[in-house]
Amino acid sequence: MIGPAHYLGVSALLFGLGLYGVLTRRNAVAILMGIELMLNAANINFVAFTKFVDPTFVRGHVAALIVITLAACEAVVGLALVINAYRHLETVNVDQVNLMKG
Amino acid sequence: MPILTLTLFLPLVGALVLLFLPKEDAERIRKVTFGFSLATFLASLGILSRFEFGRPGMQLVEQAAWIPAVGIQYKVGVDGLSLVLAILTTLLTALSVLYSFRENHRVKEYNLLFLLLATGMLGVFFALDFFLFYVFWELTLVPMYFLIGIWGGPRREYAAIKFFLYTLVGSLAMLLGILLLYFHLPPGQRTFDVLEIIRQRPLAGTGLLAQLAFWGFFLSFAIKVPMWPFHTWLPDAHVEAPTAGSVILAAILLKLGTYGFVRFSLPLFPEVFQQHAPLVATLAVIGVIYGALVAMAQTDLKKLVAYSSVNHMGYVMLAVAAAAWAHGRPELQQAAATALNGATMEMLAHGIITGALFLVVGVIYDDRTHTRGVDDFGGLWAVLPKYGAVSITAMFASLGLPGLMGFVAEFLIFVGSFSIFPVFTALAALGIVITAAFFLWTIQRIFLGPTNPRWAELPDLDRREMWTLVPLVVLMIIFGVYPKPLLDVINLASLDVVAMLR
Amino acid sequence: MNAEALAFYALAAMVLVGGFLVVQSRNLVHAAISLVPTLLGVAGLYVLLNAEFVTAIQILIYVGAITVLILFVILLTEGATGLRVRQRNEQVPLALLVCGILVVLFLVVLLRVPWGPPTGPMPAYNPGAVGRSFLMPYVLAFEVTSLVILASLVGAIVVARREG
Amino acid sequence: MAQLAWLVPLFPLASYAVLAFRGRALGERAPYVAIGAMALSALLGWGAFLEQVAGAPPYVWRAVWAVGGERTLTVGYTVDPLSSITVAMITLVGGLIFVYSVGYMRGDPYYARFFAFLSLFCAGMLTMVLANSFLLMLIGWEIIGLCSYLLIGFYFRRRSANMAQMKAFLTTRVGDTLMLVGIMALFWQFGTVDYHAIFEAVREGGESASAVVRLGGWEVPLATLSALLVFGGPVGKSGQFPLHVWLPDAMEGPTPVSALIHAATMVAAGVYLVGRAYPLFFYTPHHEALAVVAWVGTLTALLAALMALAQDDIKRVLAYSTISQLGFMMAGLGVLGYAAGLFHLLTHAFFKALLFLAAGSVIHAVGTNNIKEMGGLRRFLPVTFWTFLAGFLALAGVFPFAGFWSKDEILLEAYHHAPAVYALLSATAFLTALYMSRLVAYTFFGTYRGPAHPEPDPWTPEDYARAGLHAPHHGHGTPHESPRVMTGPLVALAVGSLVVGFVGIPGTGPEGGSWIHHFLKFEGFKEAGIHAPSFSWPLALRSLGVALAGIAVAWLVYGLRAVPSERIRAWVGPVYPFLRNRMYIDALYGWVFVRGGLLLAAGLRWFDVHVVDGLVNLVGGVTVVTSRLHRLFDTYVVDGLVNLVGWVTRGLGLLLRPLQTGRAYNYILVAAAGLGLIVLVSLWRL
Amino acid sequence: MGLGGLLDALWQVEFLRMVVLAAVVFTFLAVGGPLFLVLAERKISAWIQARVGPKHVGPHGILQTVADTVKLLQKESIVPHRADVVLFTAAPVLVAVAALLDWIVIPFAPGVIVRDLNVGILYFAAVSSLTVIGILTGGWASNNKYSLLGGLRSAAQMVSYELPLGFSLLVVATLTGTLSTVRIVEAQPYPAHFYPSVIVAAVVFLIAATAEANRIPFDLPEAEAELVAGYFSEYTPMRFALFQLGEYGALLASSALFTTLFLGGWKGPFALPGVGPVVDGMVWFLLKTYAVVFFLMWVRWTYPRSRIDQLLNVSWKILLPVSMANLLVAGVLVVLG
Repeated sequence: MIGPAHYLGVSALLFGLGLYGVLTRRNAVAILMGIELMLNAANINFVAFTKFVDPTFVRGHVAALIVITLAACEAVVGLALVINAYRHLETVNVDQVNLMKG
Repeated sequence: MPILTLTLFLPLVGALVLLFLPKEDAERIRKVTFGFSLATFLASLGILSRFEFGRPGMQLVEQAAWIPAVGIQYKVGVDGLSLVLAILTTLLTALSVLYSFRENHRVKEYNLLFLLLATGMLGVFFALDFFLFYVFWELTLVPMYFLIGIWGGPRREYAAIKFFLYTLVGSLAMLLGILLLYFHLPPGQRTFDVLEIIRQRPLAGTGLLAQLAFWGFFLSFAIKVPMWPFHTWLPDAHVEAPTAGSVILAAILLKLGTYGFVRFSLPLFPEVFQQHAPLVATLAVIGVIYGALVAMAQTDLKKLVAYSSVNHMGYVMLAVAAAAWAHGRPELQQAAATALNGATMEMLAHGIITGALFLVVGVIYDDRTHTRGVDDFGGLWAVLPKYGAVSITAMFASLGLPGLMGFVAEFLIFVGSFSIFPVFTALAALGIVITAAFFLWTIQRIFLGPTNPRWAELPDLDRREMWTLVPLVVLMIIFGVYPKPLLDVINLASLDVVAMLR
Repeated sequence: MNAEALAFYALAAMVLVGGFLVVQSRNLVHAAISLVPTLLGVAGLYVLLNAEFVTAIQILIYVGAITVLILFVILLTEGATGLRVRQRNEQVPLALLVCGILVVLFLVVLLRVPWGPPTGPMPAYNPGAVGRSFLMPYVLAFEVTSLVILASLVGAIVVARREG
Repeated sequence: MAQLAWLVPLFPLASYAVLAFRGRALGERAPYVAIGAMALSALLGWGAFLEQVAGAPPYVWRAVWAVGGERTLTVGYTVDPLSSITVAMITLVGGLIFVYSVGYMRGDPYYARFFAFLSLFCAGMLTMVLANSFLLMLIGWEIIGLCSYLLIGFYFRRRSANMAQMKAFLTTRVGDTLMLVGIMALFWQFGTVDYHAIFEAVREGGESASAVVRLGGWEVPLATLSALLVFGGPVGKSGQFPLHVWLPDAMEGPTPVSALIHAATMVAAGVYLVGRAYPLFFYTPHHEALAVVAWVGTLTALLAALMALAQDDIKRVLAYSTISQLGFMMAGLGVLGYAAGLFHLLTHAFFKALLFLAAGSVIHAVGTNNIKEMGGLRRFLPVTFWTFLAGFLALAGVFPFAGFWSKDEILLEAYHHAPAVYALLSATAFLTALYMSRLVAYTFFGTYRGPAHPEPDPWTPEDYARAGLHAPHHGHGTPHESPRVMTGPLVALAVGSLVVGFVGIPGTGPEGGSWIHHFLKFEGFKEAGIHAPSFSWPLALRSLGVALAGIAVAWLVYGLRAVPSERIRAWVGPVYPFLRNRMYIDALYGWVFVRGGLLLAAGLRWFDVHVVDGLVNLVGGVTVVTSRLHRLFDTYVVDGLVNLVGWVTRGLGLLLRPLQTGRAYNYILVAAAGLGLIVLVSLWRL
Repeated sequence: MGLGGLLDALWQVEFLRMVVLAAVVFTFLAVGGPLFLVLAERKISAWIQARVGPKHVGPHGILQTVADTVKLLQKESIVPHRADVVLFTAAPVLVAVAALLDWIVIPFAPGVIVRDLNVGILYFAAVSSLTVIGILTGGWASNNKYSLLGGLRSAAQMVSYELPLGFSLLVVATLTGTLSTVRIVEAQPYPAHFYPSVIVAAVVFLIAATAEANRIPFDLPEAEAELVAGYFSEYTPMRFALFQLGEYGALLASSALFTTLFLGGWKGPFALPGVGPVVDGMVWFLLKTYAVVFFLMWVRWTYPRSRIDQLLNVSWKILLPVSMANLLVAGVLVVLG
């Protein structure tokens, strides 16, 4: 029988993958994708909790939906920045964008 | 209607109003300042009218929590002693503001500082909370420092700094005293309330600590009085200060010291003060004789009057020392009360007379001759009859001619202190002769003898100068002839202090 | 192995493999495209978790909008052309270590927690339930999210607009 | 009438006020204000006096003037035989002098100011006389001191006048201070300044009266000490021995001033005070204080008489004679001659004022004070001559004149109580007659010599211009008699100095004694069993003989030049210059006190500036030096430390700098590691 | 869709039913789809342009489409040089699958529906957004500048028209109170006072649907004149056929949905005699759907092609605000109603 553990396991793995993506990718867009993965992992947890722990008010779903919308917004703004960066700095590789170096 | 607080902060309000006036409009600034100082004087008369003469102890007490955590409160009150001095302050502030109408160098700051000074002084007399007292005590220093420092004579910086540092050192010692008192109160009731501390007398049996606190207060007040060894700042400050500034300095600021002795030192440390009363008396007598003699040797008129202040203040300190000696000796209580009456009276008399003298010096120095050398004049009585009459009356009042205020004060002091310190008082009496000598010599050199051709056409007193000098002369005569009403007020305050000494 | 477990494992595999491709694939467009199966896999998981509404929204927004957007951006920026550029930065081993530890920790924590039985029945018609809970207890969250959308909308336009 | 007595001093005070403010406007009419006021006072004064003569009880009025603790300082006035008769004398003599000075001072630029000060003086004098508390007495006392200062220095243009007035005031001031200490002692003893209270206490002789004060080794009964201290005032004011130096110089003032102040009233104030405070002196253990008074008086009289002989200035001779007569009065009081001393005070007021005024009219006529430059004036100034002669006879103590009766009374008392004093006093009487005759001889007899160098006009033309007058021209032909306004008072005073004496004729009063003895009796004598000696004619004749002898000798030396004064002068050798220079006492005082004081003052000033101020500046200097040291220490040590700290921080900074790579993903890695750590820790603790 | 139901038994039955229905629907599509529509399109366009259209193959050219398909099948499928092979092949499949998935929620007749999802029309919108990805991948994978641009343009067009479509769906959902297609059909005919909002929603839906299907006047992506054949210019026969399948599938699906939402689905004005409710529903449903198809084709061949900026402006500046306002009006009507 599929219990909550299974879902949480999948989400943990997905989160790890996302994090790995974020940490290692040089391209800003790739990092964004990594972030999307992490967010999805979170959503899985949310929805899983709604089903297995506390279905009243489908709080998990509400949270998941909000996370999805916010992810959308975040992606929009992130990509807008990327485009702007690309237009000004001619590059989207994160490690070349280090004007704030100490 | 908190009349005390109103009077206290009226000058401050005036100062604020001044801020808004344009700097160039000197005429309006002067009128506004004079208006406010006059208003403060009327307010102080208002306090007088509200003051119940029969009742001893503090009256019209206004109280408000200020920093309750530490026991500091805004508490003001007035008794015979402080009321009389307050009225003196407001009167002289008004007159000096009127006199400094002719000052046209940075008029706005000048008047601003004066009003600030007025609040400071009134605050010292009204404050019934040590912290408040200390705040106002320091407040009086700053304006005077600037008055001397900016509008003073050639060596003004030196004089201003010396004055400021000297008094500051003193006040720090006093702060030490205050704190000692404060921290010896039982932990529960820690307060800066003067009456409370006097009632509890926290340092009563503490031997060394009481000594320390006493000497702390003594140093601060002695410098302010000034008593003999600490007086050297006075002549410099006076010589360099502008006329109105030195009037206030002599007439009021010196009284802060003596007021401090009577209000704080006597009630707070009776045993210690009694122990050192002979020493204080000796210093006082030295002050009297030394002051008179050195005054005689002066060539600068202002320095001469300054040293005469040292002389007169010596008398006051003699009376205070006598009162201190009467602690625990019931048979001397009456004499102590008389001495204290004399001391307060002398404070008033000296305030009015020396105030007038400095104005007198100012009149010939500021507008007319620009020289203060006593020997540069001669035969002015013929040239300036009105001016001559006024200044000779003031000088005679200063040397204690009966029928004028000076005599009343000195007589009371002598009568009071003689029964306590016969020898010292006798010596001090010698001071009268010397005072008479140097004043007469001054009169002779300035007013009598052949007229110095340089001053042949000097203009006599104009209306404004008359208005500053004549009221003081009239006061000298009134209180000289019939001082009873004034003394009744003062007597109650002295009895209070004496009662505390028993 | 009943159908549900089967479906779960299939979807989980789809998600994880997709995820791996997104992270590992050298070609950026490949990564973007492989994002689609991952998201659809997640949508499938939602279906297993009886969250139809969330599934629909997941597909509509994540797959339909965000992935398209990412593709657009990749095509607009040199990402698409500069294929030969080194995609990996220098902290791969370290990152691998950290992610591994983290995943292990999460698993330990999540598995150790004793998940009790659900507190109540799952509402049948849950889009309505979601709608109601959005507008009753969580109306504030709903309003704030709308504000965020507005702000990011305007922000993105302003940032990305070509000057002049 | 007694109740209104308090108005007596107020009238002249009012006239002073009027003259002080409106003086210049009144111009010529100024003196009439003063004279009017004086007349009013005289009216009241004589009214009270006649009431007292008719035996009215003494009237006392008291008021609280100041309060000290429970003790009060009272002021008030008493009308009793002594005060009323003195008031009567002052108002009468004062009035006459006022009238005289109208003439004498006419044309003076400060005419109004002169009369203002005179009125103020009378006010002060009358207050002092009427006062019944030491305090009020002191106030009156100092006011007359002030007026004497102002009037002596009336011709303030002259330096000598300035010096004289200051000398006068300071010397009297010394006396006043002693008196003040005396009053303080009394207040200490009795807690009040009121005469009657103190005299009662002294009479009872309670324990406070017999207190003893250890003053440096020898015991001094407090009563005697305070009495002598109080006596200090009269010594100063009445020019008794140590403090007499100012009186001769006081002649710088205009003659009416000398007449009024330095003859009749002010100098008499001292004697009056001793009389008034007689119980103080009397109730000292076996009257020690009175003995002192007597001897001081006698000594002063003798010395003054001697010095008078050697003076050439007419006013200075009279000044010395006044000192000597005052010495007489003090001696009289000292030898228990209470009535005698005071009687002489009254009579002396009349004839000495007369002599001064006459001298004034002489000076007015001749223009110089030096008697050697006069002579033979009896022809030019007949009235002045005859009145001067009357005054001279009274002063010398020739029979019908007042001086004889009062001086004889003193000699009588002295003969009974202190024979030594009697001897000296007789010698003084002889000398008095001698120098007065010399004066008369030089001034009125012989040939008129004319002024060698006339007195310079005291006022500058500018003063006249200021007063709107024109400077008087000084054409001095032959001296001419003074106008009637001056000679009138002279005649009145001459009559007075004759008539006043009759009061002392024995038999005029009840029980055979003289009226004055009855009127001015001191109760204390009755209790102490001292009764006034009856008038003995042989003694009186002996004193008359002495006087006549004096005149005869003078006539011989100066009149007939039988023994020319030059030879005597040569014969006496150094004595003459000794006397001429006032026995060098002035010089002594000049050196010791004046120059000494100035020197001390200068020394102290130097001390003050260099030592005390030096100390302060030293403190300043030391701080400056330490601050310089401090600066060195500061730059190398403290600063060094600060730099060190700076260096360390910078080093650390460099160390940490690489952490900030600027690459976002480094930071996220660190964040993730951190997250892991947190979870680890929470797990580990779970 | 209670797929994860508690009991396995129940689970088994439901699963089987769904699979059978899906099979039936997909075959109908494969047949009724491109084969019929292509032919119909060419016939109608000919009719509109007063020409005959294909009539040689089979009676009246009916078998023309079959002939074309056979022709396509035997053509060689070539892959452009250095194109991304995986994506190149995946793109057409994605588009076709997306088109097919639409049909799951369309109710042919009462009870005849593959799966009555209670998120119905929302699922339709979600699935239709999948095609965008397909087009994009296709465009990019063919490594051809024109196809890339064509792909981007069509993606932009479809994305911008998705919004008005979504809003009109929302209007319907608001009016009927449910997302499930079956319940929507049952809720029709709408009460009279809903009509203004419904009509507007219908018009918006139609315009948005034609845009979604890249049909004239919005068929810019493969506008011959400018971009040769748009995103599938590089695709050879078989993949091209799939694209065609996808395109026509989408057209058919949208018109089917239009009928379900606005024309009352399987409800005919009068019950056909002699047949059961299922057949009756089916007949009415198909009649209406094909009427809509006809209308769309009619529109295609009468309107000129619009410029890309006009196209986008219409969507963002006209349709979107109108549909939003309409949604508001619908809400008000529901509250008042």
